[in-house]
Amino acid sequence: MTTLSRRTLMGAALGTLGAAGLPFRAAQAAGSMTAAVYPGGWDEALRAVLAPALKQAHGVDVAFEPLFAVDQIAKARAARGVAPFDVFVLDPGPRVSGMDLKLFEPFDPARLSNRARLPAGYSDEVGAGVAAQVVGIAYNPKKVARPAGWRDLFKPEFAKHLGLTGFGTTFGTISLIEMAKSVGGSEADMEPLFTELRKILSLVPAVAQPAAMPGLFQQGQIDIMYTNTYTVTLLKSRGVDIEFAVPETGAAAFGTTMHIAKGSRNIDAAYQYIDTMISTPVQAALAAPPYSFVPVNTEVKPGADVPMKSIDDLRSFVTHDWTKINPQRPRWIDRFNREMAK
Amino acid sequence: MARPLQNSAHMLDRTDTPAALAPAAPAGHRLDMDGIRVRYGQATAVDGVTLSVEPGEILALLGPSGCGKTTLLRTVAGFIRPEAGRVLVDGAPIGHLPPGKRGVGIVFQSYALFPHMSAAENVAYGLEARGRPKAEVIRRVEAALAAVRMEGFAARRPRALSGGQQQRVALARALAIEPAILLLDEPFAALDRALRLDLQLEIKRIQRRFGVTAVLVTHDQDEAMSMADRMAVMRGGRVEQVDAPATVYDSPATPFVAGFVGTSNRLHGRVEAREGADYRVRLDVGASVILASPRGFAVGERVLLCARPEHLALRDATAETPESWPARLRISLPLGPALVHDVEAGATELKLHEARHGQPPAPGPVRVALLPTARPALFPAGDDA
Amino acid sequence: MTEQGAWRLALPLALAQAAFFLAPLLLLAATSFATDENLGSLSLAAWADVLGDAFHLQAVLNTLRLGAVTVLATLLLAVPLALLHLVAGPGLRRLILLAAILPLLTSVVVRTFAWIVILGREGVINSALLSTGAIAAPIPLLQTEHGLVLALTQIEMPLMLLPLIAALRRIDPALLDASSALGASLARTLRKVVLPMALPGLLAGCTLVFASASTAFISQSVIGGGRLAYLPMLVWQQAMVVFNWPLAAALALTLMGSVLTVAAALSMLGRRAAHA
Amino acid sequence: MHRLAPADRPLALLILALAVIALLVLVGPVLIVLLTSFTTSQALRFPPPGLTLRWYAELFDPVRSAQIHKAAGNSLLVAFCTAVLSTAMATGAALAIARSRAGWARLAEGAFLAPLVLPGIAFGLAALMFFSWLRQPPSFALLVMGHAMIAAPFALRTVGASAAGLDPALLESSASLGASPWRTFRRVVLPLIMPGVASGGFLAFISSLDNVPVSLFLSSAETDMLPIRLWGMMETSLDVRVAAASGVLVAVAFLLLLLMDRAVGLVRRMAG
Repeated sequence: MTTLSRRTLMGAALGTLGAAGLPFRAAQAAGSMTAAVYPGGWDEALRAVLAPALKQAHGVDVAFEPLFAVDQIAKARAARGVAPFDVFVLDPGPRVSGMDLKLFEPFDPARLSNRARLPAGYSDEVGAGVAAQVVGIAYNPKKVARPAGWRDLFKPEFAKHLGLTGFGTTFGTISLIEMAKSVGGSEADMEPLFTELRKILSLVPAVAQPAAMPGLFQQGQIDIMYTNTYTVTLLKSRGVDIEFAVPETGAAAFGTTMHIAKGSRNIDAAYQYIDTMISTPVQAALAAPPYSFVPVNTEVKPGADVPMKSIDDLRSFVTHDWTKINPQRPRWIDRFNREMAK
Repeated sequence: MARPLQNSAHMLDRTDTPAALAPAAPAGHRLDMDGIRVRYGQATAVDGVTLSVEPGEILALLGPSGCGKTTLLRTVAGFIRPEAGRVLVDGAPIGHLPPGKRGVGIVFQSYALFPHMSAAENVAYGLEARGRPKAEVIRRVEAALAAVRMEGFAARRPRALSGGQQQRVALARALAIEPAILLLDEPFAALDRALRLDLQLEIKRIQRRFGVTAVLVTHDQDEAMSMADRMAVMRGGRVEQVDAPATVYDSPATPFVAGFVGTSNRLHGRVEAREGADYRVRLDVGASVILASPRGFAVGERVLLCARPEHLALRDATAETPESWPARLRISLPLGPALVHDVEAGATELKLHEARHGQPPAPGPVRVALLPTARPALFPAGDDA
Repeated sequence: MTEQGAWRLALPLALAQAAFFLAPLLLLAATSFATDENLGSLSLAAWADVLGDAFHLQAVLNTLRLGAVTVLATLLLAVPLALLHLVAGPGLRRLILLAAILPLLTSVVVRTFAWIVILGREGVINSALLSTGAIAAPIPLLQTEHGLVLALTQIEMPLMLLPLIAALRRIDPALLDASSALGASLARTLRKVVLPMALPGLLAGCTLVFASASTAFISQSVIGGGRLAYLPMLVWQQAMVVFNWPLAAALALTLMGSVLTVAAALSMLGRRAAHA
Repeated sequence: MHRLAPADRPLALLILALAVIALLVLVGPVLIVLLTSFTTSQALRFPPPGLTLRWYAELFDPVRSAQIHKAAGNSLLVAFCTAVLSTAMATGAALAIARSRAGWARLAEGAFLAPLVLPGIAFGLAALMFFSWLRQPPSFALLVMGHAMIAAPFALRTVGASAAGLDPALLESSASLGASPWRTFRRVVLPLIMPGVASGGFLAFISSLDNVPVSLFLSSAETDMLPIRLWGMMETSLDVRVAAASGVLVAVAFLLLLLMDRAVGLVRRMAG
């Protein structure tokens, strides 16, 4: 069946609904675009800060589609070349998946006017870094002592308050790798992690979806979890008893990147969108409360809740090579499932 | 053939008041069923029925359940497409017409009144569907309700009406569209016995007044007898006899008809001799009777005699005559002005019907005789299928 | 609308289901037999991974067991409530029906939060039990199968109650009086009169609850947590995180097949009961 | 229960106790959500330290909750279209099934109800894969069709119950009185099955409004759906407006339910 005849077929089937002038026709006019955005805080922040700035600077209207990183990849992949949105926002893991699956348009950093304000290595041929995330341990100071590092999480007094989440997210994967390292493992050898996890598993009060962790934490089901500074700041601002602990081995950091979706018909607008995102006023506004993003623009100072003075500090943080991690992740995910299963 | 069935005059308009009942109405339309056959899968429900209904006549389709009478009615109405045969009104075939264009009014067994509409709305339904002007609809609804004496109930929903009242509304609804043919599908089945006779008379009166040709489906012989001008007795998809009710009763065409219409005492016997136009029959119960019959029988042939309860009489046990036979009275029940005797003669059970005089006789030995005036039906024994 | 032509009325739904439901399913099925989602080449690897793997088979069993246990739990609560409805006056009847519909009106998103609140270590149930001294330390409820079943019982109960109440309403109250007048005990009346008449509704409810509970992805993953392996969660993970679509498709079809088998068995049971 | 024999009392008490527990289980969580929505705390929290209406005020704030309003508008429009479309299709199918005694009707009914037992997440994924294969980007029409597939069986069940109770003689009666099929449908069939249609439409509406798995795959930037937005808000920030939104949804749905109940006996119908 040719593409044309399939289209004709569907056109007939959807004729009444689609052609009837109902709303939500994809906006393809010049000066408009759609961007994926993480649901929740990111969604709110980018709508409040980035969208008006973009409109003002370039006259571009942006529609946001709230999707987690993995959902963006899955959706783009299922769409087979029909870009469901113009710009991705991704963590390193999904970013590597996206590269492997060739979901991105080639990226020319030279088209970013703010490129000079990014640290070296924050823009490349697939996309540009737009924010950073710092991962460490969050705890409830009213319930438990401050954990010194990843190793402490295996101690019974901490383990009985710990909420575990698996390799499904970037911060989960990073944390579990760091926990593995603390008990003698490495990115190449996760066996010590699973051995130690098995010992404390009966004490652990929750093994949950990453998305469920904030709720579990605030309702007192768990008092320790690994997460990023952004979540801690957000929950703290909402009156949750939560503090961020930088592990003795150092917090882990990773960049959040934006990419132009393959097949996008709004490439110019997409560049303008990313460029505006890393511009100094936008980065500064996003770094301030209530959003408290970790900025990547060298002219912007990180907020008080972030354990760093400037973007240069990120170099001292623990980072990971996702091209090595990604091929192993399906196996780890499967292994985690099986180890956790009662 | 576009509009074969509309009555030329507005019947209802002329009979606005119940007082305008009296004279017989205009001649109705003729209905013909010609060789109709209907099959459901393997089963033949109607097997080549040919029947005519004269203008203004009521024809009853009578028979046990499953005999095909309702199927035949639904074929006339247009709900069933026959495998073979034609339905004609005034000589014009109507097989190609949908039910609504056949000029057929139907009163269903359940009345099928629309529960969400008032009586008046129900009656107006068919007129509105025909696109009649509003004023005419109102006028005719009033007239139709008046004709069935339901003027005061126009605004009521069917649920607020009694069974008899619902039936009247259903009749008014069917008549309001001035049908050429009125079909009545067991219209009294859901009614109390006491109500039935009144309504039967009422319907007959209205039918006469409108001069509408009617087909009545029923399994109740009394209903058919009291309502119909002629009745067609059906069995297994075929018509066994079509005649005036009295003829069917007095001269049943088959033992089945004899048994189904009225009560029939079945006595087996053998033709002993021919005596002029009559036959002398030796009954198995031990009597010898002389009978007239339009059929021809050979001497020595086995026959079946179907005698009505009123054809037989009780005699004293001691009064031995050749044309009576011994029996035993089991019980006598008074039934209004009559007495019904339950009698056994050997293995044969008999029912007798006599006028009641004084006390019923005591159970015990008796003799049973065929009244000399009686004309019981005589059939070849093999007919008793 | 003759009887012969009536089937045409079913055409819109039939065509829509063929185009928007059946066709996607067929593609899903085809994907499960391929090496990748582009249907590159034929492979049984995904099915071998589902059917030849103890963990995946265990997940199938877990999922079916969850459905079955939820059915039993809803029965335990829904049947008494339906009986109360049967003997209640009009006011209480209405109240029961409104309560029965209420869970349908609550967003699944917030419902799950409510159950975290109820089942948590410092949640409603534990607080209540602790304050009455029934327990000395919080008992684990969240992230256990018990807790998940309890939550699903609330979420799915309307699906059991509504058909059950509909079936019970057809019982003539005179039958109950007749039964007790004949000297039958309450238990006997329930077993011999009410149960047989309620059976079709009961089985319809069981089918719906089973299907819904065993596929309740959000409740399973948020309330049940990562220690309980159920098929919907695995389908999601393989499709959305691991991007192994053939395996996701095979798991999804396995889930569908298992649920359909049970639903068909229940429906057959229902038909046999109806004829008995 | 006045006619209970003494021997029956323990069983009756047990039934009563279980029924009361059932009511608690049904209503409790909803009450908790409603109570939470009035909390004075900054995040979803139970028990609430104090009660306030501020989250409702914030929810209705046209600026701060503009995205929620847009998503709610989208969801309501999709749910409305879904309800109309799926109920219309289900009504046709229910009438066809009710009017036919043939074997295919039973089979068809089973097939029509099949989506009830399909995990939504699998259907969402399959639908997206299929439509991408047809080179159809997610659109409003596809989203509605996807929702309608899930909603139609719910509608079919309630409309089917009404249609089964329709006396065929009424249809024949209407036909014999000269009404066209369309007139028969409009004047006789529809008024009589209306309660079932309304209940089916209500169920379809609710099931679409609350759908996460299908929306997750088939919605797009233009069709941001309420449950997905609430999901994101709850997960990342425990935003109390989620509870307030839920409170509003329950209140509105409940009001609608009561109104429709008055009109067509909806509550009773939903049990059939």
